[in-house]
Amino acid sequence: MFSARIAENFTSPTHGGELADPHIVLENKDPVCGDQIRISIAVDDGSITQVRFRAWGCATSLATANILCVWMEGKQLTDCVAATPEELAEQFGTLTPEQRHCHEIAVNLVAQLQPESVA
Amino acid sequence: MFSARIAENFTSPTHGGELADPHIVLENKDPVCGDQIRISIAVDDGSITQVRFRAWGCATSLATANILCVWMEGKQLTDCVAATPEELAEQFGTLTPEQRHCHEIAVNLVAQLQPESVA
Amino acid sequence: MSNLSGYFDYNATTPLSDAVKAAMVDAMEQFENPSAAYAAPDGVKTLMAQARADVAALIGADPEQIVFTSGATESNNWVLRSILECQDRSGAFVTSAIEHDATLASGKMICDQQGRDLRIVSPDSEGIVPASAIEQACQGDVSLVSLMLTNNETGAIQPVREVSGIARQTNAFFHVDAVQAAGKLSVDVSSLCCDSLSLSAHKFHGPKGVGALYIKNPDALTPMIVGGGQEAGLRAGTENIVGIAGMGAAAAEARARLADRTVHVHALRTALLSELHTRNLSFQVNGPSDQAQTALCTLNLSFPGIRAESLVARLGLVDGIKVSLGSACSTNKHSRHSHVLQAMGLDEARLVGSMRISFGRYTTRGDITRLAAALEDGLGVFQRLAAAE
Amino acid sequence: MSNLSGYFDYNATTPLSDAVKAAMVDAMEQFENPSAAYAAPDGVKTLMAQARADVAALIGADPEQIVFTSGATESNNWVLRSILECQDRSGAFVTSAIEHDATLASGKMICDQQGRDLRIVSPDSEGIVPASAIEQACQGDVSLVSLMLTNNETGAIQPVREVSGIARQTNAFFHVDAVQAAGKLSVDVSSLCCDSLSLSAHKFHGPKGVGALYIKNPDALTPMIVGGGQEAGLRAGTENIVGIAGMGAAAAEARARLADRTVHVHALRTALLSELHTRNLSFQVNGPSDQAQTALCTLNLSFPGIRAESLVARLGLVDGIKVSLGSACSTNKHSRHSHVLQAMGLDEARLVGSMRISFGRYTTRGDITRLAAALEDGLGVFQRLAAAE
Ligand SMILES: Cc1ncc(COP(=O)(O)O)c(C=O)c1O
Ligand SMILES: Cc1ncc(COP(=O)(O)O)c(C=O)c1O
Ligand code: FES
Ligand code: FES
Repeated sequence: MFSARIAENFTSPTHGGELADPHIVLENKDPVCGDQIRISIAVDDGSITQVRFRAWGCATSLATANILCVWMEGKQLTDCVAATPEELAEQFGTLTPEQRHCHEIAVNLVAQLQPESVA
Repeated sequence: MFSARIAENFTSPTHGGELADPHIVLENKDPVCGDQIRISIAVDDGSITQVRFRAWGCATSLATANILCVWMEGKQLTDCVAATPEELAEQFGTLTPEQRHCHEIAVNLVAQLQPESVA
Repeated sequence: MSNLSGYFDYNATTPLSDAVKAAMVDAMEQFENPSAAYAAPDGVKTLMAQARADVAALIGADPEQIVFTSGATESNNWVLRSILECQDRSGAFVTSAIEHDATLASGKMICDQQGRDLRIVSPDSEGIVPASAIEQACQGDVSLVSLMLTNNETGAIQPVREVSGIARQTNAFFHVDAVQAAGKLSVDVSSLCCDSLSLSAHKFHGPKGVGALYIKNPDALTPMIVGGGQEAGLRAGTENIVGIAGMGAAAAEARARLADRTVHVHALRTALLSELHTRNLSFQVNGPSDQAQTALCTLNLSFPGIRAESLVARLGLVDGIKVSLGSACSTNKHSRHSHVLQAMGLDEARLVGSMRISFGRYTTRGDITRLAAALEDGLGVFQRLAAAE
Repeated sequence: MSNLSGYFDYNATTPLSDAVKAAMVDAMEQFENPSAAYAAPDGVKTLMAQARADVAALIGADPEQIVFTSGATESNNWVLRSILECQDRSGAFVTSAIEHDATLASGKMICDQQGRDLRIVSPDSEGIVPASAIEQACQGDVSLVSLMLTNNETGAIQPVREVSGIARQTNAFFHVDAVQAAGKLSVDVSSLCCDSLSLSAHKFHGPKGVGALYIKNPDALTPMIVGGGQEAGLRAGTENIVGIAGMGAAAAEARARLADRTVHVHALRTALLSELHTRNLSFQVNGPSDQAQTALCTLNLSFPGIRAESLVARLGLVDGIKVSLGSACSTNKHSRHSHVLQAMGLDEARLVGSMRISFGRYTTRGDITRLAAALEDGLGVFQRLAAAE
């Protein structure tokens, strides 16, 4: 019922935690299920150097948070901003219909990334 | 579904046949199922010396015919006439509800036995 | 397979094949609930999916069109209830006089309760329901037409393909009872053009108490049994895993063996008829004269002047041979004659003298000789006992 | 019994015991049709009679009062349909909000179709439906009252004995869903005073897809499935011989082991609660505070601040431990919360944080420690991940 990708990111999250002094913070609280994700991001010269998440939610949403962190870390901020929903979807592999909800959350989080969001 | 008694009298009838010159003939044709039994009886000095049957019918009615023959043969005619339905029932052992019909046929046949029926 | 050599009642039920038993024993280890939320019940789900695919393949359906049930009696009842009770259809129910009681008795009950028009179409004297007679019965508003593919008592193959066209024209839902055909003849739902079709595992070496319903468009039926949403919401209740595994294995095997079976069964029938002729036994065949219109594993015979009840009892008690007096289910009730043979218009003597011989996978040429010899012997005994009549 | 050590979902289903498997394998050789006319199917009839006697004995019934079905979903549906559809009873249907969907969903469907008055009585916050609340709902014309004996999610034992008196006073038919009680607690139909009672084999180490309905007076119900007249005309369809043999063996075994079971399950529950306390885990028990009102094999817990879905998933993926998020059947549908816990009025956080742990025959003391350790570990992980919220 979980893809290998979701299962691994859920059971062995590599990016749990919170940055002391993040440059960007993305937040989502789902109005329907109540799941929460908060991603703190450090940016250096347009490049994302460190990403950590806190989350409360279903297995898939916890995996989503970790997958997003892995995906962003090391990327150019502008590349992340420019990513299409389809590119994001690739990171998740096949999702069951209920899990697709989590992809929407990911899209929503990434949409909060603005080039100008770095103070 | 057949008691041992019914099964044995049905599969190995000992009294099939017809007497050439019977003193008494009992006959039954069931109006419902069409089963037929014809019993020919030889009487000597009030004693039944030989009994044979012809029959067309269900397994239980064929067994009934044979059981009746065995029961009558060697008996005093008057004893047979005096037999109660309960005494007859004993000859058949346990019958299922559908088979009880055959007991009625037996009673009906024996009722045709009259002391005066010997010519 | 204890003492199968005298078994001539394959239309009533068949023994489990070794492959089916093995599948069932394997399935006994798959105990988890197929509806469970945790990650593990893959085994059960795979098993169910495989069984569904195998049953679908047997009749040329898609797996999504197969719903597992507790047998064909449930499958038939379900279709009747769903179409006649749950929908806004007030038209007649048209069916044949030779259907199994799982159709006839439930149809009568439902139509009685509702005051619905029930039209029961008679077969011809060979046991085939003429498509033209169904067409005639399909005047006006008709909600449901139900016809069996192969009759259980005579083996007569019914004109299902033609009747499907008639049902379509009258806008009726068309159900087919394929219980005696599936696994025996090639059955293909798309060429039959039916809306639903019922199957029962135990007629083709699967377990008793498990069946299926093919539904062309699963939305067309409302569920009869409601609860935990199993079978895509169409048939609730924790699934009979062991039975379904058995049915799947039986379907796969039946499909693989179909060509061989046809040859085997044809040879047995030819042998039996020729043995009966050689022995000079007089008998009549109740059913189609044309072999092409007959499921050849079924031979319904009448022996003139004989009460078949006695002959069948003697075969059982003396010879260890099992044949059937009409449909096996009838012995639970108090009906005197086969409703199928009666509908064919056979006279009383022929009805009383009739028995059904049905054979299959484990029947051998030697068994046929044994049966013919036992029939000869029994007929002689009863003819002698009845001689004066 | 592959990897049963992590299995804590006995309320969803149980593995076949060795005795049950042996009975089923034996029954696979009994292939003849129980309805056949010839002399031989004594084996099948004996098997059916024995199974019926064993099931009857488990609940203190007469064998003639037991009808085999395809499971308790069918049993419940049957009673509802029979009483609400087929008879001239137009009164209300009174049931509880914590019934299984085999009662609730089918009751809603039938009452909707008929515009019949459906009265659903809520439990108290501990999951017990007060008899007084049922009494209040039983005003005026009531046709049917249905109440479960033990709830599947919380283990709460319902006041069935008292409610039977209320039902009798209103002249309503009284049905009991004893699926989670039979084979686990002592169940006696005469002291429960019910008109019918449903059982499912797979909840006490029998096979899935076979169940029974006890009917006090078999004439009181009309059949739902009609056909060949099996089960004394009450439930047609060729019988699931292998399944019925398994159910009989399971019933006999459950009856013999009942006293041992009670001790075993009580010890496991005590151990689990004490391990959770020792590890300083904070949790709430959803269900009766009084152990005397609880089937002790069931422990429904909420962990504050935790989303149980994740915890259950982690237990499965990381620890190979299977517990349930509410009723197993729910995962087929799209319901968010257990309707049982919701009806108890638990707040959102407690609903979201709830899981059902259920154990039984093969659960060991060591398994309990493994479960407690895995819970401690998982709770730590999720608390750390959520720390900022
Ligand atoms: C209380 C209750 N009633 C009915 C059922 C349904 O029974 P079955 O699994 O036999 O369909 C279940 C279990 O699934 C149950 O727990
Ligand atoms: C034509 C036909 N339909 C339906 C049935 C009933 O199916 P089941 O035995 O699965 O209840 C049978 C056999 O008994 C049958 O021969
Ligand atoms: S359930 Fe809402 S994000 Fe997973
Ligand atoms: S059936 Fe009429 S006597 Fe046996």
